[in-house]
Amino acid sequence: MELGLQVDESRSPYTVLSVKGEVDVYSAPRLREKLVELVSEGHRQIVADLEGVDFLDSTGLGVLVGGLKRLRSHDGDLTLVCTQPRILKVFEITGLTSVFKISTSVDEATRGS
Amino acid sequence: MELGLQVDESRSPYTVLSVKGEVDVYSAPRLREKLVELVSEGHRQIVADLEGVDFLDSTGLGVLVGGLKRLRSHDGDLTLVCTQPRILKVFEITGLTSVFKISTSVDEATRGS
Amino acid sequence: MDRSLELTVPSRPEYIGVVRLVVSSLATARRAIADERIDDLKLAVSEACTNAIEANNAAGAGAPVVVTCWEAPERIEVRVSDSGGGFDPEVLPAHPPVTDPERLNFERGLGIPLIRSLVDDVRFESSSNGTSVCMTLFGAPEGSDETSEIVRVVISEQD
Amino acid sequence: MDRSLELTVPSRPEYIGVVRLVVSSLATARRAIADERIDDLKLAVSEACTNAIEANNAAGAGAPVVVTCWEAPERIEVRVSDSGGGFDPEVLPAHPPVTDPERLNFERGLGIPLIRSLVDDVRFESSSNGTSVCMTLFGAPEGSDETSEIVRVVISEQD
Ligand SMILES: Nc1ncnc2c1ncn2[C@@H]1O[C@H](COP(=O)(O)OP(=O)(O)O)[C@@H](O)[C@H]1O
Ligand SMILES: Nc1ncnc2c1ncn2[C@@H]1O[C@H](COP(=O)(O)OP(=O)(O)O)[C@@H](O)[C@H]1O
Repeated sequence: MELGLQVDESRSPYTVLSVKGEVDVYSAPRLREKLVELVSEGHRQIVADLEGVDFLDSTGLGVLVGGLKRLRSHDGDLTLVCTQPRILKVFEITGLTSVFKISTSVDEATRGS
Repeated sequence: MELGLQVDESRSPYTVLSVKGEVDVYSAPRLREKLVELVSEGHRQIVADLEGVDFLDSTGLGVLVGGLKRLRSHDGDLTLVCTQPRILKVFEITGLTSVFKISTSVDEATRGS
Repeated sequence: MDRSLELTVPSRPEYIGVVRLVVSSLATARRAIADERIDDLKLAVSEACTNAIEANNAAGAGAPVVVTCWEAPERIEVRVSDSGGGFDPEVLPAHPPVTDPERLNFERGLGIPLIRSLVDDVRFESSSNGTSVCMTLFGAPEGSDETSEIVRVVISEQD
Repeated sequence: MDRSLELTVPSRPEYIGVVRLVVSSLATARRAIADERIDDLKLAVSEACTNAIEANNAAGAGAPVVVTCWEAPERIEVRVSDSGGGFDPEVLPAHPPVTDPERLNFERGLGIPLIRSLVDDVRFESSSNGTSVCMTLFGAPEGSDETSEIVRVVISEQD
């Protein structure tokens, strides 16, 4: 039930935010706050690792879109790590696969491009 | 949701019945049938391994009491393997810890006595 | 109490698992009581549902079982209601002592004793129109006994 | 349909997890639909509950959300009802295309589109007294498409 949020700063310039649990209208505000906090602390290349996410709803999608917008406006970017079909499906249905960079692993996402 | 029932006959003269899942009024009939079947097939020293049981209610207790009675009437016995506090608690509250032999492992239960 | 949840299920054994899930996930999510007490609550509610389903089916009218949960910071209350023929919880037959070989002839009758010892308070309201079993688990004052785990949970949440 | 379950929860976000759990455990336990479809159902029901809670809270009367599930061998239907002010599901604003940078200004409005594409049938009944969203997932005839997984589950159960 609890949303797990863990920050790994060891992959500079990338900051990895691992999200665990269910992201819905109840827990999404905590994800939003964390993203806002990271951006205001100066993090610009954020990788959101969604491999531990069991559930993601439209509120969660909205928070990720908001995070991407915020980062882009600071010349940063938000990359997602996601290989779970049931989570990818939510991005596909909503067309957001064309909005986000989606990687298959944190290694890939932090390899630079 | 499914009750898992697995029979191991490799520890003669003991027959180990591993029970997995939730034992309640819905699933207990299958446990009862399995015990009846084992006794009618000639098994006499049955070890019911409850380590995989997540939930056990009074119906489950009743089935175990019925199994013990059936085995005793055939000069057999029913030993339970259980170390989980929450399952042991149910035997304790109902006084059934004094009715059953309760072992801490299948090895202990099948070592002979 | 300020929040209640109500679940109505058909009087069939296969739905009791759903009731357990609802009650335990509610108690866990709301951190109303300690984990160990959640197992107590699950078992007590499950026993009450088993009896309610049996009572409804004996009455034959196909009535559902209604489970209502109220929660407050140091307390969770669950009521299980049926529309069966009712009973008198004070005059249930006793079992032979466990030392008596006769004990093995009794496979039933453990539900109500279990409920009584698992919850902090139980009230039976029974008439010929049906039965409600109201079970309450409290969070005890700090440090007094095992139920005081609720206090520790609350405190650790505030860290 | 022959069996129904009803769940009434307070209009608060923290209860949606319990609703998801009930719906998915019901669908799993009854083997009504394939696992993959259970994720679809969970998400659709969750979206409907999010909207229902918002509508109830906007109306201010503190009404609960009522979730009703009916299941039959090749079908599960879930209705999510609120007592909010209602809306017209046919006139929702469209998003800019995903290729438009403007798309990033829209964090909302994905719930109803998700519901529409996740379930096999959805019906909105909305008035100024409230809204009911009725969502159905079918088990399709054998071999016709992905929903036919239900048939395989049923068959494998009969082995
Ligand atoms: N909700 C109920 N409605 C009617 N009778 C009940 C109800 N709950 C319990 N009883 C009666 O009390 C008896 C004892 O219940 P219990 O201790 O749970 O054991 P068991 O259900 O195994 O018999 C039941 O057999 C039944 O006759
Ligand atoms: N149950 C409801 N009652 C009233 N209005 C609703 C309801 N469901 C949806 N709506 C309206 O439709 C809009 C679109 O809903 P949706 O697609 O789920 O996106 P979001 O909830 O993120 O705005 C909502 O903003 C709301 O105005």
